[in-house]
Amino acid sequence: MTVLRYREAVRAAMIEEMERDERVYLVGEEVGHYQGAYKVTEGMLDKFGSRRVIDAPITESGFTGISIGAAMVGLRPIVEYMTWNFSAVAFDQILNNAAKLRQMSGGQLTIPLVLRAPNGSARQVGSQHSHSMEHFYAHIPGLKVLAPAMPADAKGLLKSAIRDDNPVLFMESETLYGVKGEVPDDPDFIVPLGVASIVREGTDVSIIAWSRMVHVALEAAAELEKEGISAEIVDLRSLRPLDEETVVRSVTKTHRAVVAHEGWPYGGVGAEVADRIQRLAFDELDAPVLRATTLDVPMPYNARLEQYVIPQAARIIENVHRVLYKS
Amino acid sequence: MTVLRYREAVRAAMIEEMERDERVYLVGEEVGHYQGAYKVTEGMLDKFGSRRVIDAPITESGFTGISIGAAMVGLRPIVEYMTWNFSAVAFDQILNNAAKLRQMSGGQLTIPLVLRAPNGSARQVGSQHSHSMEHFYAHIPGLKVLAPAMPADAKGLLKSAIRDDNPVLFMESETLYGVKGEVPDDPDFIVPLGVASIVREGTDVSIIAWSRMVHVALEAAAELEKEGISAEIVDLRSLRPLDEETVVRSVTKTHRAVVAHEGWPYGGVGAEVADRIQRLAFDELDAPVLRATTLDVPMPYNARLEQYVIPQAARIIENVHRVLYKS
Amino acid sequence: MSLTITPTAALATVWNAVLPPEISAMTTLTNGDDLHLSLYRKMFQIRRFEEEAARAYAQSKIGGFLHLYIGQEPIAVGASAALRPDDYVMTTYRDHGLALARGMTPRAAMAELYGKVTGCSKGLGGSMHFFDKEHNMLGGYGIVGGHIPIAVGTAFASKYRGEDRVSMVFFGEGAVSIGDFHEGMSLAALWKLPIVFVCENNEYAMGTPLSRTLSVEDVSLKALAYGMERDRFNSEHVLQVRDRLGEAIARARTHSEPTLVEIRTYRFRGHSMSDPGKYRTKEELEERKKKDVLLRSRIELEEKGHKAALEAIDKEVEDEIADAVRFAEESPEPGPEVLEPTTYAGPFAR
Amino acid sequence: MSLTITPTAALATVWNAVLPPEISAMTTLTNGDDLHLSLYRKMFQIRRFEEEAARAYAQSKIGGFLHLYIGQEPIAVGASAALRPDDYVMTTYRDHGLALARGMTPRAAMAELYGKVTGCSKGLGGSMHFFDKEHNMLGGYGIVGGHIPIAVGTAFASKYRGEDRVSMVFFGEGAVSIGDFHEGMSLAALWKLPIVFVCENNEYAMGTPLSRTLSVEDVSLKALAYGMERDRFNSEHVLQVRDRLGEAIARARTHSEPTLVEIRTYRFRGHSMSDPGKYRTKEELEERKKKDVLLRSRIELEEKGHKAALEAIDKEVEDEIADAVRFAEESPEPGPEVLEPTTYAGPFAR
Ligand SMILES: Cc1ncc(C[n+]2csc(CCOP(=O)(O)OP(=O)(O)O)c2C)c(N)n1
Ligand SMILES: Cc1ncc(C[n+]2csc(CCOP(=O)(O)OP(=O)(O)O)c2C)c(N)n1
Ligand SMILES: [Mg+2]
Ligand SMILES: [Mg+2]
Repeated sequence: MTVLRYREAVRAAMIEEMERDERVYLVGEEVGHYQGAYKVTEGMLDKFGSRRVIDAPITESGFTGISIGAAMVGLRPIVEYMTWNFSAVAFDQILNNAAKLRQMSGGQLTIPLVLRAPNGSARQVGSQHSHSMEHFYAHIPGLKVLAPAMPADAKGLLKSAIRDDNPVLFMESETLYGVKGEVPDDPDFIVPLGVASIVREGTDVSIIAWSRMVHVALEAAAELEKEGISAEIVDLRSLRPLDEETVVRSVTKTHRAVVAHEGWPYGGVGAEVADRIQRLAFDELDAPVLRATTLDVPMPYNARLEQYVIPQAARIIENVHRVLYKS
Repeated sequence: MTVLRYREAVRAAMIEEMERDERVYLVGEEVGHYQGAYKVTEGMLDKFGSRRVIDAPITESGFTGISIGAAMVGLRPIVEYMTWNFSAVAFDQILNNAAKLRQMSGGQLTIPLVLRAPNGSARQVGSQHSHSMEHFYAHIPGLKVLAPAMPADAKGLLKSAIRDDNPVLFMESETLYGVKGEVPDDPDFIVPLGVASIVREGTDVSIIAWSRMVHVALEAAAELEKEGISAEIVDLRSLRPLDEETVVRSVTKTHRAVVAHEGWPYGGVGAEVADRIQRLAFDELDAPVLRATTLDVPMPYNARLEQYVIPQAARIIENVHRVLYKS
Repeated sequence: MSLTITPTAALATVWNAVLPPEISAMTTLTNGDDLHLSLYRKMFQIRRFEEEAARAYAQSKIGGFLHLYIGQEPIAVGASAALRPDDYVMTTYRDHGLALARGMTPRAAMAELYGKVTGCSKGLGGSMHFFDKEHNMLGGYGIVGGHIPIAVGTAFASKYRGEDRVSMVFFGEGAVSIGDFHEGMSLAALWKLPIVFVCENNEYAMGTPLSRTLSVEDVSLKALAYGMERDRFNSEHVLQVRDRLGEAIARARTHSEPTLVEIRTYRFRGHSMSDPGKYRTKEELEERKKKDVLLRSRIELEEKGHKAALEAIDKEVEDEIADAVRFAEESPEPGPEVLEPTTYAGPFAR
Repeated sequence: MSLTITPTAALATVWNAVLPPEISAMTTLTNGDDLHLSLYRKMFQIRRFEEEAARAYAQSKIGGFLHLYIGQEPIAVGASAALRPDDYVMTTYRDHGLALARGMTPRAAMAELYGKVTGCSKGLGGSMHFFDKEHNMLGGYGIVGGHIPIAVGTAFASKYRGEDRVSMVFFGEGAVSIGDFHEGMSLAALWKLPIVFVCENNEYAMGTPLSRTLSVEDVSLKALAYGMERDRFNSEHVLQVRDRLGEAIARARTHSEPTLVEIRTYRFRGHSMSDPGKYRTKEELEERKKKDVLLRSRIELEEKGHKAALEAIDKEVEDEIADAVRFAEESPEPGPEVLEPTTYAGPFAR
């Protein structure tokens, strides 16, 4: 075990897998000479050279397509977008090629591809740079989508993603990069896809979250504890596949659920989780499933308004009160 | 009242609004000389000339962006995509410009823009051409999304969309274009956005649907009636804004709900509707909300498999039985 | 067999008007008749395959879209003759010709059109999505331009691995305005990747003539913006196509340098089966049909005394296609069990 | 005031090496000193505005990204001098210079950076999204290349209406590889729209030098692929920029024809405030700073005897910027009530 920051855990996963497998390479804007826009890839160009750590021009659709093509013939690319926002210009490649090539070819092809980048709000970067893109991508069969909250999960899941034979979208967070945690050194340590983790046990309400919001949920739970409310926190880690068993088990215990996530309220992963709970644990629910989300507007630049729009511990607490009929 | 086909109703709306307002024009692939890939725009080039009915090269991102720019300075463009599938290459323009310009400019700008095209499955056109794109777009604040099932609604809603000062995405369906219905001739006839319609009254279960699936739901309801089950059908027509009052009122009467739609099950509009029902009508529900959707795989070409993947009346009936605990 | 032969000496006149002489000057065809016969056979197989496909479509045995390659056969066949079997090829939805040219069996191709599980893509892809990994035919794609970066990616992989494979990607002149064409070209030029971009300029994108699509008629000029080599010629002879593409392939294989090649051609059918093709006159179409390169080859070979060989080919191909149709008719359909394993490799992710 | 003046005669040497003589030959500056003084004043205002913005950023009074235009001022200012007030302009996230050059008040600009409701975009946009409808500054955009079709759309609207307005869109050399650049150029050329595409080639896209981004160094050559007119020059003097862009503007206004103009320039600061700029040497930076066009104008005007006028400008601009900072500091923040009406015009759609 070593204490690593989230960004270092991501880097460690890439380095270990690139050392293990010559077919793995990294491509993206500023990943090489610049050492990564958020320094996630620091030192990797020196270590692996410009054949395997490739600086790309601003052509997200182009280098996504190229990586799909390379994966189709046996390489195992890791694509870094500067942020997930910029994947919007590569949306068609992800939807129509990454997710479809296996099917269109009747199963002849596999696309072992990892797309990774920071996701969600950063700090005051405005409406074009603050999207939570998992809500678009988790909808699409053929893709897998991961969003770990903890450094160890970041490492273990990214290693699984790189070894996976499908396109896996890996959602990091600029505001998580500095978070520290114990991370196993064992190069064989991986975290399997599709397994949620209970990061806090509780009895009164289940809070289901992922990525940065797990930490906000922990904050909320600490507050709630002061009021005598015991919250269980389910960190989904993997959004597709989604570990509905763990979610249902938790709700079966607590009988109440709040889904807490960044991203707009209409549809998306949050609605899916709420729908699965009401469908699979209907008779266990003592209150409707509620959601604490980003408000339904584009992200404002102003710092205070941004904080108002992003879901905070207070918004989670408020929803917990409502499912406990305490408001 | 005149009996029109769905495609004629769409055309009538465009013609009336273009006659009414010189700022309205139409752009898209094959909309002019070819008379429309699905003949929706037949005769319009002759009527309005090549200044207002514009054939575009295959540049969806380009002509979407151009139309956003033109709307920003006061024109009122109608963009036709050959199908909604091809909007995927314009995804960034829709997400980051159409939906954001008003906000980024602090409200200085308005974007009166209509994007329209057939959506959802056609017949055996395969996985890249069968997307139900409303599930991506309804998520985004700043956009409005419509999906009428009936010719009169197609006309009335499209007219409202053209007069609206926001970007409105209008979802038609290749398999609906031939459907006939009574359509008001009055050029002042419009259907307001955000108002669902009860297309069939019933007491035992609410089926919530939109676009082509309304017709499938009607089929299912006729079958169910034979078994003595009375189904009410809510045609949402407008997905964003979504008329949750009408949905809740119906469920408050029937106590059971099935959402029937094309498109994959993970997230999307269907999950949103299910979530709103469980949240807003929790105490009224006698069973979980269920969904009859496209199966969670890319669309196969084979005709029988395609029919198996697309939601049919049988899948709706099965889910109705389940919410009535009759299976 | 619906192919009618109208012997005529004066071919290739319209064509030559289009191009400056230095570029249209035809490569000398120093190759043996055996090769020509075998390429003729392949072109003829494609033609007959598609004629039967059109018939089956009219009988509703084939659904969805069906885009015929009739008229453009010398391109796929000439290209395949210039490529090595381990080279990668990719194209658009108009993909039957390339698939057959690369070696896909008519059975696997016809069964795919019929949506049968014995089809090249298990009946899941249909006409637009022919894939044949064994023959490095890496697909027919439905989104205009989207496959261009994919193809560049296969060239990237070859260079990454230090292999001397070449990639070749085909697309229409309608595709050159779209973003992915530009991004694919930009990156291939910047990273010096072993790829040949082949624009099959058949003058129409659905119903839109080139003049309403492009501000510059010469598509090959796009190469200048990327500092890329270019070539441009009319498809006049299958061996000429082979030779001209051979130069670009050699450049890719030897120097790892990309080339943009524009080949002027013409499709004799509508854009797809549902297109009545009203945007062009009957005269234009008849004029172009007189220049059918397939016919030209047949006449040339006949004049060279290969009548018997051609008749043998006729018979073989007819049998092959009839067999393919029978095979497709008799093959089983895919069942629901194919859906999940073709969505994900390994466990399904829900 | 942090602007230090180092009088030096030998400017413009590095520059001239880059270009063929016929293209770098400087337009004769036949314009009066009054105009030059007023353009100098605008450049100086932008410089001082951004220096103060950088200071406020260091004090965490400004958040998010802050991309400074320092070094590139003659482009926005020269362009604005060549345009009419009713012409449309759009640019990237590096947008303060263009906004001020077009007439946005330093108050509205600084308040936007401070996230105040008195800012040009009510504090919702921040540094990257300056908009000023009154001055037809139609925005700063955050997605590389995405604003190019938008700008083409404004030109489309002018032509549709039969107006003689011109649109001008600015972007970096990093943007020319992306799809939307290509699509915007393609459509502007095909439809002959009154627009000027201005590539501000500052040699770096974040930390990536042009050589790792483009296979052809001369960005203006991209115009050939579209049959578009082109121009290319070093930014050496604000009046030269005005004159050269004036030609392209005239072509757009009179003939409704687009032009691609590449202007070589240099940014003296990092890509944004968070970029330490390690990818270039101190020497390179110092060398370039010696060629600062702003300084050059000051020296020229001083030599022509306008010392008093310059001192008056110094004082006025200092007051203006100090006033803008004060205004920004004192202005109220936007409240939650601004969110819904800026998301939708009319009723909210939930
Ligand atoms: C992005 C996108 N837009 C539109 C379409 C619809 N479409 C299919 S083929 C085609 C015309 C293509 O013409 P061209 O590139 O010249 O190829 P050809 O069909 O002539 O071989 C169009 C518009 C599509 N498939 N993808
Ligand atoms: C589509 C997209 N990809 C990546 C980015 C991140 N990004 C912002 S600016 C920039 C560099 C742009 O360089 P250039 O076009 O030369 O403009 P300059 O900053 O030099 O003015 C990058 C990569 C983005 N904003 N949009
Ligand atoms: Mg064509
Ligand atoms: Mg730059």
